[in-house]
Amino acid sequence: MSFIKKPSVHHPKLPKNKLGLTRRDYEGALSTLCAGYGHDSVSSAIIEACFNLSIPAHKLAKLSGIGCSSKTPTYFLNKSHGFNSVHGRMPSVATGANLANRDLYYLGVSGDGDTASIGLGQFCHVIRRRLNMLYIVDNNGTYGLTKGQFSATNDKNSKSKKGEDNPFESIDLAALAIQLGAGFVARSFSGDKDQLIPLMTAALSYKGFAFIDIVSPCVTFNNHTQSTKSYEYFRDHNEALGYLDFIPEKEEITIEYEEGTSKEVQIHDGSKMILHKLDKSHNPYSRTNSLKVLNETQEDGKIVTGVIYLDKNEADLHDVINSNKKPLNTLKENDLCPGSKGLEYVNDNFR
Amino acid sequence: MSFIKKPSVHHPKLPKNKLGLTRRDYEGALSTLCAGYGHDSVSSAIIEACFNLSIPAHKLAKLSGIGCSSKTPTYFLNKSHGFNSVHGRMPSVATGANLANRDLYYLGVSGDGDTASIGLGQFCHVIRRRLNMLYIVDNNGTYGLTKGQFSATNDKNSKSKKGEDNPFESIDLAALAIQLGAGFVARSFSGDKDQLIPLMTAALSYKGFAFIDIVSPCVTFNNHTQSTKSYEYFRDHNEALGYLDFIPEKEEITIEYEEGTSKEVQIHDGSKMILHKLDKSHNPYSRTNSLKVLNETQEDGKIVTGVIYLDKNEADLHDVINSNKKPLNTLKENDLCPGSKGLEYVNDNFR
Amino acid sequence: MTKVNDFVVKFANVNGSGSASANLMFAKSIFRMGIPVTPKNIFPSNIQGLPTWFEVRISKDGYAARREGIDCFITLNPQTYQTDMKEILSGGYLIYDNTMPRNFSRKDINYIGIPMASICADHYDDPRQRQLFKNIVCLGALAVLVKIDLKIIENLIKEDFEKKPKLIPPNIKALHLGRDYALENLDRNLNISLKKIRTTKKKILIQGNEAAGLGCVYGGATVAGWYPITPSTSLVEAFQKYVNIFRVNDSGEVSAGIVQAEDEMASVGMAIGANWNGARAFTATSGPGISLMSEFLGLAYFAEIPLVLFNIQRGGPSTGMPTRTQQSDILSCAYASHGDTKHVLLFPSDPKECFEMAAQSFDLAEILQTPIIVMSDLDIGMNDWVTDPLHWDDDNKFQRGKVLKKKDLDDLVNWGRYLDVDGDGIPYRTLPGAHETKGSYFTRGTSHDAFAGYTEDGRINADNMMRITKKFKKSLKFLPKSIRKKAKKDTSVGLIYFGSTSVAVDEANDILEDQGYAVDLLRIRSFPFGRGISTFIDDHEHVIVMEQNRDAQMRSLLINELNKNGSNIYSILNFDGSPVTADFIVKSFLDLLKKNQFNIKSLKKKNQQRE
Amino acid sequence: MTKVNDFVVKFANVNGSGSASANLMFAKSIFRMGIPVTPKNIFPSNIQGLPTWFEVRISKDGYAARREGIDCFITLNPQTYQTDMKEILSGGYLIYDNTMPRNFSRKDINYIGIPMASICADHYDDPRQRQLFKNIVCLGALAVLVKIDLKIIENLIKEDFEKKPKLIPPNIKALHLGRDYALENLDRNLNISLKKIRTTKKKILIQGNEAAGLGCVYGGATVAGWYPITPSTSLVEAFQKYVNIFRVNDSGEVSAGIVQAEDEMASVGMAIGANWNGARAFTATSGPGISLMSEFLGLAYFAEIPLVLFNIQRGGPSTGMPTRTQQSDILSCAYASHGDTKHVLLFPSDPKECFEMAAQSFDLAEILQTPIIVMSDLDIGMNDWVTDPLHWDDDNKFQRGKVLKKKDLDDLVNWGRYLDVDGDGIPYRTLPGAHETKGSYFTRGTSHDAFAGYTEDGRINADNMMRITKKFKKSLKFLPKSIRKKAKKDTSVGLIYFGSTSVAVDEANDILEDQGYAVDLLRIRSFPFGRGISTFIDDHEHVIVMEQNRDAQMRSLLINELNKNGSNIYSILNFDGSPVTADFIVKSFLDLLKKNQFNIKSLKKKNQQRE
Ligand SMILES: Cc1ncc(C[n+]2csc(CCOP(=O)(O)OP(=O)(O)O)c2C)c(N)n1
Ligand SMILES: Cc1ncc(C[n+]2csc(CCOP(=O)(O)OP(=O)(O)O)c2C)c(N)n1
Ligand code: SF4
Ligand code: SF4
Ligand SMILES: [Mg+2]
Ligand SMILES: [Mg+2]
Repeated sequence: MSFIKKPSVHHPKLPKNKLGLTRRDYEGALSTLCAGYGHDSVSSAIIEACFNLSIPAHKLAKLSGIGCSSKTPTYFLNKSHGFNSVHGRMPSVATGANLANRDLYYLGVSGDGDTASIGLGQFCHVIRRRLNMLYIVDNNGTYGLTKGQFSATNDKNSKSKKGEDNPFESIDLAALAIQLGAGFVARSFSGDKDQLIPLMTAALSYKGFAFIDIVSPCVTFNNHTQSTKSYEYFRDHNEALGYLDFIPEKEEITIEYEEGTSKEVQIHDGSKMILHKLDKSHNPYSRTNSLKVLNETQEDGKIVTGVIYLDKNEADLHDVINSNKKPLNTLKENDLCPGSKGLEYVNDNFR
Repeated sequence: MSFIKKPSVHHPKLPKNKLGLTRRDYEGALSTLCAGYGHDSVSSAIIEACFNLSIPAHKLAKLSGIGCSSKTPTYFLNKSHGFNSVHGRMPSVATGANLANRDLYYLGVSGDGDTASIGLGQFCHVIRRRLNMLYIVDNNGTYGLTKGQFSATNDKNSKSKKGEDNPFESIDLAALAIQLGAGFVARSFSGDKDQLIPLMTAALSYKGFAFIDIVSPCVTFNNHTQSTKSYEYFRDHNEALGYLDFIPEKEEITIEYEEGTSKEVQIHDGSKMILHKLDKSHNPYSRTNSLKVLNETQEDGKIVTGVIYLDKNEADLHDVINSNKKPLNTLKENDLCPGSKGLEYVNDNFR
Repeated sequence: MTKVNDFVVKFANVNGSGSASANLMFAKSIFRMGIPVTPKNIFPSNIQGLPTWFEVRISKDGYAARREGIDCFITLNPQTYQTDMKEILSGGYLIYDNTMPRNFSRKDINYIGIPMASICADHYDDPRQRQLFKNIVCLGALAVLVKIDLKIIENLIKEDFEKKPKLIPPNIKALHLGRDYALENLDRNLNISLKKIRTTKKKILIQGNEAAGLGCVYGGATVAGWYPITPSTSLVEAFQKYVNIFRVNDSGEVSAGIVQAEDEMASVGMAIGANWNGARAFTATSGPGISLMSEFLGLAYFAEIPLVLFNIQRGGPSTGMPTRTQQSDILSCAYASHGDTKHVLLFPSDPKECFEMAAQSFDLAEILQTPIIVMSDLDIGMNDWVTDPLHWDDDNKFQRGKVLKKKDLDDLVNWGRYLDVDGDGIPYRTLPGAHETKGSYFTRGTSHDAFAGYTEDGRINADNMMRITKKFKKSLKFLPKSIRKKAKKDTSVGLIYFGSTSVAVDEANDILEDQGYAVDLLRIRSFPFGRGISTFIDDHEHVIVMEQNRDAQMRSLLINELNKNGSNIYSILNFDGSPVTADFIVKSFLDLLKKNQFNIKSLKKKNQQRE
Repeated sequence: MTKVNDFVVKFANVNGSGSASANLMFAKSIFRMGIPVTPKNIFPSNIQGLPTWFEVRISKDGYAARREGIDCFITLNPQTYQTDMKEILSGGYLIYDNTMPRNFSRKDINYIGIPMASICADHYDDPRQRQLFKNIVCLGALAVLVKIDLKIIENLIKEDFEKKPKLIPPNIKALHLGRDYALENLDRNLNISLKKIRTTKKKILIQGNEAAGLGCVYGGATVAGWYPITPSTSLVEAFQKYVNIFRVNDSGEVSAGIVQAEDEMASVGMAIGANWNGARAFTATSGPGISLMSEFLGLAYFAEIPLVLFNIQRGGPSTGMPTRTQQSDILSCAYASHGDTKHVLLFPSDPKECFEMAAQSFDLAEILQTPIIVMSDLDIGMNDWVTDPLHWDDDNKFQRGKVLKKKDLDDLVNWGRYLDVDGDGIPYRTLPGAHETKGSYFTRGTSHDAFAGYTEDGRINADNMMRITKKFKKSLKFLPKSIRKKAKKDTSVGLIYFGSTSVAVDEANDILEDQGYAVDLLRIRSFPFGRGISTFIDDHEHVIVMEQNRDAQMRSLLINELNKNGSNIYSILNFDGSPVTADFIVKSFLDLLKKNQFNIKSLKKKNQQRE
C-alpha cells in the first residue's frame, strides 16, 4: 500500500490554477496498490495535467475495467464521478457515457489484461468510433490482480513468475491504435514525470480518441530471468513456497532523459528495458511512418516513447453522428417527446 | 438459392487424385445462399485445393461462426465434419479442436461481421497463438444475414442499403493479421478462381496460422451510390417499401487478370473497386514492408491481392506448448491416468 | 354456406421473390375494408430462395390469434406445395400458377389455376419484372375472388410508391391483369368472401417493434447501443426512423445517439454508461444477446444503474430458430447473471402495449434504478397487429426518480449513494458534472457500503443486498398490474397467461364458454408478481399457465416467487415456434381436464344445471 | 479448565508480509500432531498492504466448520486490531507485537506481548528479512505457548525449502528465537493447549482446487482452456502441475494442451471444440465467467457436446466479493443460457469429493453428451481441508459414452446424430476423422432434425427438444445419489444441504441432537434431483434448506423441479461471504422452530418422553 501524501490542513500558499484550485483539489483516496508501483506517478501526472488545464474535476468522468490498474481512478480526482465497470468493457461504458453528455472529459484507465485480452474487441472498436476520450493503459505485461499470469502485451520469450517462457506474439497496443484510426497515440514510462505530464495535458486537450500506453512494471510479479542480488532471497522464498507470500516494499522507479536519447531502465526484478524518447525529427502525422518507426525500434529491442502518431483532423463520434450540440442528458421532455400531436401523424400512417 | 451442379451418377472418366478420389467426392450440399453470391467460387476453390492436395475429406474439419458466409461450409466437403458454432467464436472452437487432434486440417470460414466485430478479440488471439489452420473471411463489407447493416470492414464513407454513410474507420483484417503475427496472409477476390485455387492450396499446406481475406461482394445488400440502369427499378421497388422484398437473381462476377496488373471490377450494385494483383517483385517476407504495401495501395484507392505476407518459420501452437506428437484425443487410459500408484505419491505430499 | 369475413388465407412463396409486399397489401386492404385481419409472416433465416409463408386470418369477430386449417392457400412455391396442400380445409381452395402443369392428389378441395407466369411473360420483357409482377397479378385475381375493393389496393400501391411514382403504373397494370383474368376466366362463387364493415375503422395495423421503437422516442430515450439480431433489429430501426422524424433540429442535429455496437456486450455497456450519465438509454436484442449481456446485467443490478432492455424473444436455445417465436427466456431474464440477482420484467401483449410499456420502462428504470427488461417476442414484434390507435396523455411527465440536482446537493450533508433514506430501499443518485464539490462517488460492481465505498465486510455487503431485495419488493406499486377477467359464473379453474398468447387465450375462452366451461383469466403484465396474482392462484383449485416454451418457465417463476404449491398448477405449452392457436389451447385444456379430473364443481354448465 | 485440542486461533496480518506460509505451517504442524484442524484463509482482493486473516479451528472431534469466538488472536495488523479484539472469547488471549506500545480496552482477556520486531531487528540486518521473519519468530513463540512439537515445524521448514536449502537455517533460527523468547519470558499456563493424538494419522490436508485439478488428470482430461479468475485459477494451476508430474514423456512432450485464453468465452469455446473433437476437456471459472460462458453453454446443451465446467463460486453478484465464498450461482448454472436449457450440476462437499467428482464428471459429460458443471466454492477450493486420503480404483475404466468408431460405422446404415436409438434419449456421436465416408455431420446451434440437418420445421425441433428432456431425466441413473442420514429417532423435520456447508450442518446436527432435537439430514450431490430427494421432502412435514445465498436458490430449484409445495420448505441462509458456522445453523433452526411453530411431534426429546 502506498499513497500520495496528504496533510490534513490545506496550505494557504499552494499555487492555484485559473479556477482558483490547488493540486490538492485534484487528489484522490489512499492507494491500496503495492508500494513502488508506478501508478503513483501516473496518478500525479493526471492530477498535474488536470490542474494545469484547469479542468473542473466534476467535469471529468473517470472510467475503468477490472484489475490493479483499473483501481487507480480511486486514487486521483476525488471530486470526479468514477465508474469501475466490468473486466475489459470500460470502452463501451465510456461510449455510452460520452453519448449522454458530450461536454465532460472522459478518462479511461485500463490494464493490459483488461485491454489486450478480454477487452481487445471493445478497445479496437472504441478507437474506430473516434470516441472523444483519453484512454490510458497501465501496461505491466502481466495480470497483476490475479497474481502474475502473462498478458498479451508481454514480450515473447520473457519469463513469468514461475519461470515459464511466454510463447506467444506480443500485442503492441500503440501500433494497433494507429492501425485502427486513433487520433493521438503516445507511449511513455510510468516513472517519467517530465514526459508524462505534457503527454497527458496534450491528450486531454485532444478532441477525438487519444491513447497513451504507459509502460508500468509490476513490482510484484515481474520476476524476470536475471535478478539483482538484493531480491534473490525473497524470490527464493516465494518460489520455494510455490506462491507469493512476501512482497517487500520497493521504491518506485523514476527516470529522466532527454528527447532523442535512449535510456536503459532496470526493473525491480533486475531485468532491463531500453526506452527511446522521440524528438522533433519524428514525423507523427503519417500513419505509415509512425507504424514503421514502431516496428523498427521494436526490432532493435527498443521501446519508443513520446507522441508516436497525431491526426491533425480532430473529430469525434458526435461529429460523425451529428448529434445535438447540447448534451443529450440535458434535453427536456418537450425536446424529446412528440406528444399526442405526434401520435396523430403516426396513427394515420398505420391505417 | 444456387448450387454447384451435381448430376446424380458419377462419371467414370472424372479425373482422380492420389487418393483415387474425384472432385465430386469433395462436394457439399445444395447452397441456400443468394444466386450470384461469390461463395460458389470460393467453395469450388476449396474443393479444388483439397482435391489437388489429395486431402482425405474426413481429415479436415470445417468450422464457422454465424452469418451467410458461415453457412458455406455446408456447401463443400460433405465428408468432413462441420461445426457451425456461435457468432464470432469460431476461433476458440477451432483452437480446442486443434488441441484435441493436431493431425487434422482445420478450415475456418467466417464473415466480416463475425470476424471484425463480435469476433475481433478471438480473431486477434487465435493469430497470436499461431493456430495451425486456414482462416477465410468472406468479406462483403456488410451483415448479409441480418439484412445489410454496415460491418467494420466497410469502407469509410461508403453507403448502406438505406443510403446512409458509413462514418467509421474500416478495419483491414489482413493488416491486423500481419501486425499480430499471422504466418501466411493473403487477399483475393471471390470471382478470381485462378488466384484463389493456388492461394488456398498454399494456405492449406502452411503450418501455422494462414489467413485469406476474400473480397466477396454481397449481391443483395451492396446497394452503393451509383448504380447501373438495369438494377434501378428493383432497387427503387425495395427502397419505396423500406425493406428488401425482391432480390433478382444475379450472375456471379468472375474475373481474370495478370499478376502485377490492376483490374477494375464492377459490383452488382454498379459500384466499382480496383484490385491490384501482387507479382514477384513484392517481398512478402518482411512484416514492415507488407504493412507498408497494404497501407500505400489503400491510400491509392486500390485493393492488393495475392500473398501479402509470409513467415518462413512455420510453427504452430503445438510446437509452442510442446504437446505430445500423438493426437491428444487418441491417448488411452494408461497414457492419461496415473492410477492408484500415482495417488500414493500425491497423498504423501499432503500429510 | 359462404364464410363472410371469417376465414384464413395463406400464401406460400420463395423469399426474395417480391411476394412480401404483395401479401401485405392483401392483408392491409382487408383491414381498410374495416375487417379485422391478422397476418403472420413466416420467413426463413436466410435471404433468398427458401420457403416463406404468409398467413392471413380474417375474423369479423376480431379474433387475432392464428387459426389452423386454411380456407384458401395460394401455393406459389413448387418446393412446398405438396405439404402445403395438406393444411387446406376440406372444401377449401388451392390457388396456383398453372403456367406449368402440376400434380394434385386431394379430391376434397378446389383448384384454381391462374397462369401468372404466362400473363407476365406476355406483358413484360425483363425477366425480373416478370418474376416480380406475378405477385401483383395474383393479388389482382385474388381480390376478385374474395371480393376486395380494388380501389383500396390501388390506393395502397399509390401510397407505397409515393416517392417513386414511376413504379405506380406498372404495378397497377399488373393488378388489373390479374383482375381481368379472374373476371374473364374464373368461377367467382367461392365459399369465402369479404364484405366491408366498420370494425377496424378507428384502429391501426402496426408491428410491435415499430410501436416499441416509437415508445422509446416518447419515453425520452436519447441513447441506443445495439447489435443486429433477428427479430429485434426492426425495433432500433423504428427508433432511428422516429428520431429522424421528430428529433432533428433546424441545424440538422439529431437529439439522439444511436450506435451500432460491435456486439451485445458493447451495446448493453453503452446503454449502461449513458444511463449512468443521466441519459435515458436502451438496447434491444434476442436470445443469444441476452446470454451475452448477462454479465453486464448483474453489474447494472448491483450498482443500481437504470437500464431498459428489449428482449424480442425467438426460438431457443442457442442460435435455435431465429425466425420463429417463443417465450422461452423467462427464467434467463428474471434471474440473469451469476450471484443473487432478480430483474424487473414487463410483458406486453400487443403492439399497443409495446408502445406504452416501452415509454413507461424508462420511468421505471429511473425510479427503481435497475434494469427493466421488456419481454416481447417475434410474433408481436415483427407481425402486423390490429390495435386501438396509440394514445399519449400530454400531462404525462417523465418520472426521473431520485436524482439529486446541484441545489439538492448544496444543502445535503451526509449523502450516501446507497443509503436507504426513505425506507423504500431506493437510494438517491447523482450524475457526473452535477456539482463542483459534492455528490461524486465511485460506481462499482464490487461489494460496497452505503457510501459507495469498497468494502470486504461481508455483513455490510449483505445488508446492502437485503436493501436491494426490499427495493425489488417495493417496486410492485410502480409496475403494471395484472389483468383479471372473471368468468360469467363462479369457477374453480383459473388460466394464467401473458404476452403474445393473449389473443389466443381470449378466443379459447370464448370457445370454452360456448361449450359450457367457465374459466377465470389472469394476464400477467410484469414481474415481480403482485398480490393480485397470488390471490388469483389461491382463489382457484386448479390453475393453468399457458406459455410458449418447453419447460413451463413462467409456471416455475410463479411457484418460486409466490411460494405456491405446484401440484395444482398445470401447464399448457406450445413451443414449436408458431404462435399458439385457440384450438390448441381448448384441446389442451380439455385434455388436462380429463387427465387430472379437475374437481369440476361449477365448472361445466351441465353440472350447474343439474344442481 | 484447559481446552485441549479444541479451540480457535486466528491471525490478523497484512497481505504480502510473509504471514501466509508461517500461518499455514502452524495449521499443518497441528495436523501432523494427529489433531483435526481447519484453517481458513481470509484474504483481500488486492496484492499487498490490506488486511488478511487466517483462522485455525482445532477440533479433536473433527468438526471442520468455522467456529466463531476466538480463543487466541494473534493481532499483527495495527489497522484492524481494535475490531479484531472484539472477536476474542472472554478469558481468551490476544498476542501482539509489543515492540511498539498499543492500547487495549478489554479487561476480560489476556494480553501476551512478544517483541517480534525488536527481536528481528537484533538478529537481522536486511529490513525485508526483519519483516519476513517476524512471522516465524511469532510461530516459534506460539508453538511454545500452545505446545506444538517444534520438531514438526522444523521438518515443515525443511520440506518447504527443500529446493532452496540455504533458506532453511535462517528460518529455523527465527523459529528458535521465538521459542527462546517464550520459554524465557512468557507464562506458559494457557487454558488452551495441544496434545498429540492419532485422529488425522491416515488423513491428508488438501485444498479442493488442488484435488479437482488432480481429478482432471485422473479423469483423462487433455485439454483445458481457461482464464484467470479468483478463486478458480489454482484449479488449473494444479492440473498443470500434475500434468507436468504425470504426463511428460521421454521426449519431454506433454500429454495435454493447456491454453490461457483471452477471456471466458474463448476458454469455454476451446473446451467445447476439444470435446467435440474427442478429447476430454474442461474449463474452470467463477461468477463473472459463468455469465460470460452462458451463450456457449446453450450451444453445448443444444448441440449435445460433452463439456466439464468447474464453477468455484465466490461472492456475487457482478464482481462482488471476489475473495469470499458463496453458493449463489445455483440458478444461473442450472438454467444457464437463453431458451429452454437445463444443466447437470455436481456438488462436492470437500476436497476429496472434488477429486472424485472431477474425475467422474468427464465420464458423465461423455455419457450424457452435455455440459456438467461442478459447483465448488472458494471455501472448498482455496482452503485446506482434512480429508481421507484420495482413492483410485484401478479397475475404473473411462466411460466414453456412445461414440461410434470406424468399424461401427462400417456396418451402420441409417445413422442419425440425434436419433434416439436406445430409448434413453442419448444419441450416438461420431468424431472428426473417424471414417472416410461415413458419419460426418454438421454440428450446429440452430434447430436441427435427428440427422443433424438444419430444419425450420418447429415440430421436428420440438421433438428433438423433448428428447433432450428425456435424456436429462434418464441421466439420474448415472449421477451421484444424495446421502440421507436418519436421526436417531423418528422426526418430522428434514434438513437439506450441499457442498461446503456440510461440515457445519453435521456439527449443528450433533448440537441439536444433544439438545434433544431430532433432524433427518439429506445432502444433495447432484442436479437433476433423484427420487430420494423427492421422497425425503415428502417424508417430512417441515423441510429446511441450508444454503449460502440470499435468494434461497437451491430451495427454488427443489420446489420447481420436484413440484413441491413451498409453504413447508424453509430456508437457513448465510450470505455474508464467510463459511457458515454450526452455531449459526443451530440458532437459525431454533428461530425457525419458534416462528413457524413446527409441529414438533417426535422432534424434541422432552415431548417424546412425555408420551
Ligand atoms: C470476467 C472476468 N474475468 C476474470 C476476472 C478476474 N480478473 C480480475 S483483474 C484480471 C486481470 C487484470 O490484468 P490487467 O488488466 O493487466 O490489470 P493489472 O492488475 O495487471 O493492472 C482478471 C483476469 C474478472 N474480474 N472478470
Ligand atoms: C450473439 C449473436 N448476435 C447476433 C446474431 C445475429 N447475426 C447473425 S449473422 C450476423 C452477422 C453476419 O455478418 P457477417 O459475419 O459479415 O456474415 P455475412 O452474412 O455477411 O456473410 C448477425 C449479427 C447472432 N446470431 N448471434
Ligand atoms: S501486483 Fe503489480 S500491478 Fe498490482 S498493484 Fe502490485 S505492483 Fe501494481
Ligand atoms: S445476402 Fe449477401 S452475403 Fe448473404 S447470401 Fe445473399 S449475397 Fe451472400
Ligand atoms: Mg496488467
Ligand atoms: Mg459480411
